[in-house]
Amino acid sequence: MTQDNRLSGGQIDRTKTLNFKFDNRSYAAHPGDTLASALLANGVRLMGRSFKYHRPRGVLTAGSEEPNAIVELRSGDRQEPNTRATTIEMFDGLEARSQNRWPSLKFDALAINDRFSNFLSAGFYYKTFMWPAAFWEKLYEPMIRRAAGLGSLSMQEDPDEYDKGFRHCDLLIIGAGPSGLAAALTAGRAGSDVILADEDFALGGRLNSETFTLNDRPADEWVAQTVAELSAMPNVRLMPRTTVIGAFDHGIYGAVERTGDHLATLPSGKPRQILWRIYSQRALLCAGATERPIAFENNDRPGVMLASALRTYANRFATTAAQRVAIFTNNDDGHRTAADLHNKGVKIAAVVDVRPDVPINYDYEVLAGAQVVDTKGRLGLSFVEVKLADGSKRTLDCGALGVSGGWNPNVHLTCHQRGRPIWNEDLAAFVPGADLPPGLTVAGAANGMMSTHGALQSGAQAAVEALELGGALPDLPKAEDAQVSQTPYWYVPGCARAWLDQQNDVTVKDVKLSHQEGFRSVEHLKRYTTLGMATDQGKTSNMGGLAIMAELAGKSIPETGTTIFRPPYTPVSIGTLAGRMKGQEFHPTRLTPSHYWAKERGAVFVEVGNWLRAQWFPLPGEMHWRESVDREVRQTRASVGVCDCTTLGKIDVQGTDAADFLNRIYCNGFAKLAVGKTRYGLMLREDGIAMDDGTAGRMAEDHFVVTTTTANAVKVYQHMEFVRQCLFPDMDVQLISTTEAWAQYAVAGPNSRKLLQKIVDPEFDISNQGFPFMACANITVCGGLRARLFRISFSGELAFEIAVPSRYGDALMRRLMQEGEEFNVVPYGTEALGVMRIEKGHAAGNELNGTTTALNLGMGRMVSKKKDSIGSTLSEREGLNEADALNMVGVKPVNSEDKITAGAHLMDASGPVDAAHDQGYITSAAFSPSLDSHIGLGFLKNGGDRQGEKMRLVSPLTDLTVEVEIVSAHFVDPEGERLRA
Amino acid sequence: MRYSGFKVIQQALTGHKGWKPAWRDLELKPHYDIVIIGGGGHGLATAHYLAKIYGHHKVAVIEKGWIGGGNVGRNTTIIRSNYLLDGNEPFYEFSLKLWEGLEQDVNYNAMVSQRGIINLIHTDAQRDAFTRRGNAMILNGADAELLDADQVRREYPFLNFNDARFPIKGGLAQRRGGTVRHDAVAWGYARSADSFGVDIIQNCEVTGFRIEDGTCLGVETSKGFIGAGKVGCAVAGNSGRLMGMAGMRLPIESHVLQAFVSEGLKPVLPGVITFGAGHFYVSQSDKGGLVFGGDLDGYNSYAQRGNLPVVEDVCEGGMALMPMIGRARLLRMWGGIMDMSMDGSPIIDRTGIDGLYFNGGWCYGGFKATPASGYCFAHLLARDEPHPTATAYRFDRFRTGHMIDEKGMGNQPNLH
Amino acid sequence: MHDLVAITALGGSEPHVDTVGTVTCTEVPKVALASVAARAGREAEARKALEKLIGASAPDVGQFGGDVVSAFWTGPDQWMVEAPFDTHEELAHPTKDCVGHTASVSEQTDAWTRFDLEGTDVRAALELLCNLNCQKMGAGETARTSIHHLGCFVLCRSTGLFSLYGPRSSAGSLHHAIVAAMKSAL
Amino acid sequence: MIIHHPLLGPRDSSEFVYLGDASLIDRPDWQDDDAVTAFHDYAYLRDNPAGLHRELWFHEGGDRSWLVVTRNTVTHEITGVELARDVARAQGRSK
Repeated sequence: MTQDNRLSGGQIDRTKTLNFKFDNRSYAAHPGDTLASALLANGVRLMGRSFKYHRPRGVLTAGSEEPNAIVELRSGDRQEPNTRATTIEMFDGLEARSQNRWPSLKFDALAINDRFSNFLSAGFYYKTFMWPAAFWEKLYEPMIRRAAGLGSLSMQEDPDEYDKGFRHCDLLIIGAGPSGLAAALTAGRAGSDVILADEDFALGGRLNSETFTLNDRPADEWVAQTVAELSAMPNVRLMPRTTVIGAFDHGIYGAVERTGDHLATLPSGKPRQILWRIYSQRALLCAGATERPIAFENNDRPGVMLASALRTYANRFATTAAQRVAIFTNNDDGHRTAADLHNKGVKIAAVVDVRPDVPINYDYEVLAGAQVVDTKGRLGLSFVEVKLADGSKRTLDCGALGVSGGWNPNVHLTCHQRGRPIWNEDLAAFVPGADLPPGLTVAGAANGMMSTHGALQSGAQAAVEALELGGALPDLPKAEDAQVSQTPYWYVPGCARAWLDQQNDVTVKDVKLSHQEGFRSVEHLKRYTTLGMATDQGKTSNMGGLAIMAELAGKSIPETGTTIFRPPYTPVSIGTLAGRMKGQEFHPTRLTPSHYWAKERGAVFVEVGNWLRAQWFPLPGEMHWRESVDREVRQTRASVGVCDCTTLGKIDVQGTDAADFLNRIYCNGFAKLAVGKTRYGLMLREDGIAMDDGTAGRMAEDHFVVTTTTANAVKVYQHMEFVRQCLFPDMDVQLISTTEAWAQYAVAGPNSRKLLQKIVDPEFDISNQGFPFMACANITVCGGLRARLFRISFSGELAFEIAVPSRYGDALMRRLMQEGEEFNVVPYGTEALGVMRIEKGHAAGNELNGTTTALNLGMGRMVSKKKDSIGSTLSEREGLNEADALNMVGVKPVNSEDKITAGAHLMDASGPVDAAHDQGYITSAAFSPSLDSHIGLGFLKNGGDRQGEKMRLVSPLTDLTVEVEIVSAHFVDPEGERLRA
Repeated sequence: MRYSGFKVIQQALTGHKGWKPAWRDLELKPHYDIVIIGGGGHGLATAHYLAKIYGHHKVAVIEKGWIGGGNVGRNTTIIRSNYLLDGNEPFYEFSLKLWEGLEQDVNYNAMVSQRGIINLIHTDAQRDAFTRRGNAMILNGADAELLDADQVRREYPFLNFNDARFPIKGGLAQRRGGTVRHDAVAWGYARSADSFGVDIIQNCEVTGFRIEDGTCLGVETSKGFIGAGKVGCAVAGNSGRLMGMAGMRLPIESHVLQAFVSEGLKPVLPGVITFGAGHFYVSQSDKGGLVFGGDLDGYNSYAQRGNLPVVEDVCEGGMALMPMIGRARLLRMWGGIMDMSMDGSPIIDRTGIDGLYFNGGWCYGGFKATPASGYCFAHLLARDEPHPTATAYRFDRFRTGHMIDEKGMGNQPNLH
Repeated sequence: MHDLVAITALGGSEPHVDTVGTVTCTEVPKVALASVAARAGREAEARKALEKLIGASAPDVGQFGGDVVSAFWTGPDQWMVEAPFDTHEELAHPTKDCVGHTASVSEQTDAWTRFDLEGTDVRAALELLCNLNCQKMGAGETARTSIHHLGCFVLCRSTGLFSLYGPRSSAGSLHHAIVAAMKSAL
Repeated sequence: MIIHHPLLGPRDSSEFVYLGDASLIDRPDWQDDDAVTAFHDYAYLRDNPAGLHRELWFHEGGDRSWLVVTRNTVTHEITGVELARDVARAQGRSK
């Protein structure tokens, strides 16, 4: 198809032709086109369907405010719904499809809704679909959901990469129109660090759309020369294709740079878009203004456009929407469009101006004091009906109608910190108010400076003020300085189905109904009618609705209020906001020192927070994980096993007050712990609830090594720093995390000492006498490598934990395996670790669940009353010390075949099973190879006194009821003889 | 006027001339039996149940702005009763049952949609905890279902089952959970309360309480003094400020929670999903927008707006869970004020001042609680004793050590 | 002399090297680290002792300095001492000997993994990694910041050479983030 | 948000971890009669002002200092930042 609607001139590169497809039909375009301009050039006006009534829709604007021409861009896993044709930069091979229509754009079955529109008035659904109650989910809602929605997702993973970055500047200039360019020139020449961002791919803003001159030369010459000067400045960064989406606290702006959307395919490793966090000392909003429409009957037909958009398409994109065009305006700007189109050879059917006193024009007809009262044409405009000043009607034959209701300053970012714009009578529009985001100022049309001269001057002036630059303004080009005043004209009297929000199908009638039913505040209006809730965020519709509501309420517009704008300025791809943190990179992965060795051993890994830990080490022939885990447990208890426990938090606590400090941190005493000894410690939160537990080894008078659980390492460190800096600032204590510095392995089992003796250097006596239970020391291994040794046991066996610098952890593990062969050493993972600690009755994360006290955990007596420690006071509250408080207990099935389920609840042996009779719950459960039975730990009301009691364990969720016996939590070696062996 | 399909057709044929305002526009009376401060979901629901269940008609709801303009108008519309603790579960299950009959009760279609909610499981410890919770739900008469990974996959094949950093190992489902058209809840309760003669007064801001020897006699407002037999406060987000006027310090911090809506999309999400390994939960509205949210910004704020780091954090969670939404666009974001209590659970209780009652501290769980909160607050106001399902929501539970701490985070509100 | 063989944070026996465009990212395992934190009331003595150790004045906020043994500021009255691994593997000992009871010392060598980014356009990659204004960072400046959700130290050794210290256990994730940023920016 | 760290200058708030009201520095004496009440008020009651708020932030991603930040909870404007340790000492806290 040929580009019948191409005009002369413009900023497109006719030397190259790009081919693209819309709804599977091929068309030609040129570099510099947008999808919308290319479609218009090819004579395509129908581009979409509206949300509710599925009315035919054509392009309304030439920018990011577009409500109508939204399409599905690209295909396959790159399909991008709801993309504005007006902002899609043309590339060769572009594919787009219209959306929200079936079976086709020209014939859309759901257009039937339009016939019944009278029954689908605003908020109708709140009043019906209530009977029968059950029908909502089954019938009505699915119906509504299917009809609703716009574009569709590919349902496949987005294959593209996204980046995020940070940039810093003295002045961020938002918008590269006349005021933005003048500001950049001023600040740039003064040597300030400047970022100039514009959402368009061509800098220049409105100057690209106008025919008037700067210094008596075409405006684009000045733009080109200015951009050239700016890009030569090392202190100025030009960011085209970059939308500043939000003004956040303290001068931080979010900006999305579309680095790849204009390319057919992305170079490898390059992102599709980048989210920039711009840290600005000052910011200047030069976002220009948006033309507003006038509402009249059937003003939504394809071909009805904003007059300024027609002008942009003609002047910048060398395109007209039709060969015969009419203009409907209430201000002089509309006439400018007529003149430009006429000069490009487009036939002007007439200019319809609501003002009675407008000069006639000799090139084309001007109908003063007239209004457009209706339009005709099935899938696009063919006629407009005009009511003339004398009341008579006249029909104009035209394929496009340019509508101009005046201009609204783009104040959006000024509202992002809840600032309210103020009403300007001369412009009959909202302009930025006084309460702007700190550091932000506004210039140009965004600040109500509608003339080009005003824009240039105010931009330069604003830069000078923002940066407190001395001296005069740079020489700015001579430009038009037409006085702009706008008299409000929102809708043609008597219209009803006159569209305000063209995407959501909100008409003047709907606003009237909203008022009639008492939804009169702006917020109620928006919510009740969905006005301004569409993907264009009401950029072209909110004002009209507000004005009509004001009129109905007999109030002024400012009295009626304004809806405040929130980020983002235009919608942002969720992928962009996520950046690289997705898939495996969602969170950093922490690997243990023995990870690579474990991988060679074919370990199965499990996520523990950000850590990857070996869960078990399957051997060939083992079919089920239980086989591996049972073996690891049996072998460890029978001989010796090794487990990487590096993930436990380690904190070096040093200083002359270190012992005293630990006394405050732990609820039990530490002051008297001897050097060379380790002690178990329980940490409470200030509210008296158990926070974390671990051991603290005293390496020297003034040096402790504290361990925390893997999960709480960070939290505990923070807490310790809080206590150190905020509560006891004069204590001589220094803290530093050494979690990653040391590879730490548990060596457990009756032969653990024998194994260690083979690697610990001979000068260190680790016999039971020389190195008894709970001893700790700095030693050397394997011929002089510094190491730390602790005789502590989580498994209940004779056990040690040995630590060496992390880089040697891999080698040490291999050495232990090799030296341990004679003992049939076994590596064990987190599952076996868990089984053994349950067998031993050690509390862990499932028991320290943030609601349990020392009393619940069976350590009530540990809470020293003789000293001040965090949480000791509030732990005394009666609610935490009731007679039937939960106590930790062991649970065994009466029939050893039966399974214990963590999360099951305990009920009396007989009687009802319900919440009122709930006695407790299971926190941890496992199969115990040592007892050859399932076992569990849990909390039971007054459990301390209920050993031997038979109860029912119920899990209705998993459909299980088991008869169980309450036993001691210490299933294995309750006297602790093994670990002292 | 009763709403019905028939009414809609009849009005359509007569040019919609007959629709009346959903609630009357009224002048204040000098005195009411009960004045409810706060024209949000909870306040309006309280008025509805006071009138309909407890027969109190001399009731006013006063609202400093427009009704429904607070958190009931800005939330992620989720309803559920998947709580763990005895102090909570019966209350939230009561609320869910009230949701199930809401439309017929108030004759307004709030689009209560029991499309189901799934809390995803990523670790064995999480499965244990969710098993305990699911059992607690069932023991309290609610519904719960434990799903394995394959069952989740069958319902949500597009979740990240391929290269997830934290693989999905299952989920805890509550089929009766779902979503509700949030604005309609406020409007429906308002219209119903109005029909029972309750006065709804908008743009009427409380400036103080009139308290004489330990008794509250009424409230000073921007429209003058209003005498009241009893005053009930339900001003989510402003509890601290309001009760401060009565000289009270609360176990509450006000924080900002952001929420997000995407552009309209054809249906992809049948129900509600909560990501168990990141801060992200999502559903899809009937209009097609993905409605999603995550964690608090984390700092005290009354600004009703948040900052980028949390926006990014939430979207990272979204992409980690559903890599297919990369090209869907975030359309709107907003921040609401959450009255975060010290144990993450609410307060519905008398105050130390006779005639002054408090309802607040809903954290970010207030919306789903709206019907039960209104019902129980009405019960407390009418009978001067707590409703059986809300006996634990007392001010003094922190003093006595009877906290209701679902998450086990202790006295740090921004962690709940 | 012990006979255990070390591996690098990325799990190799040799350091990992990646080059994209003009920038090279090199894994640097041959460095020893020890933290120094002044004891309460003995800050001045600790500074003096540290000066002896590094042969330069104790680095001020956000600075680093020294010679073969150098130090960078990590917090109020806290520093990280840095030295070549081969000659100073047990750096914590001489450091402790030097500061005595004026400061607490902890071995930090393997708590960290180091990557050196070198090349003319190195800053283009850095602005995708961290929020520091690296354009303005001068030689001798250091700061701790967050990279890919990891707490890292950034040291500007010269306009074209930056050292990044990140947590050793996350070396793989950090390395992935750095290389991805290089590919994207260069 | 940007917090002007007294030592490090402007730093992005995302490097910090928030705790809450700076009154958490004023930990009661465990030996006071009615210490339980004092600790209850300390641990659970808040002024929660709409306006200036002194609050504790921890520079987790930085120098590990606890800071007392004076911030307006309505505008987010930050008008003061001090090292919590100095504040604690000034309020008479010691060992």
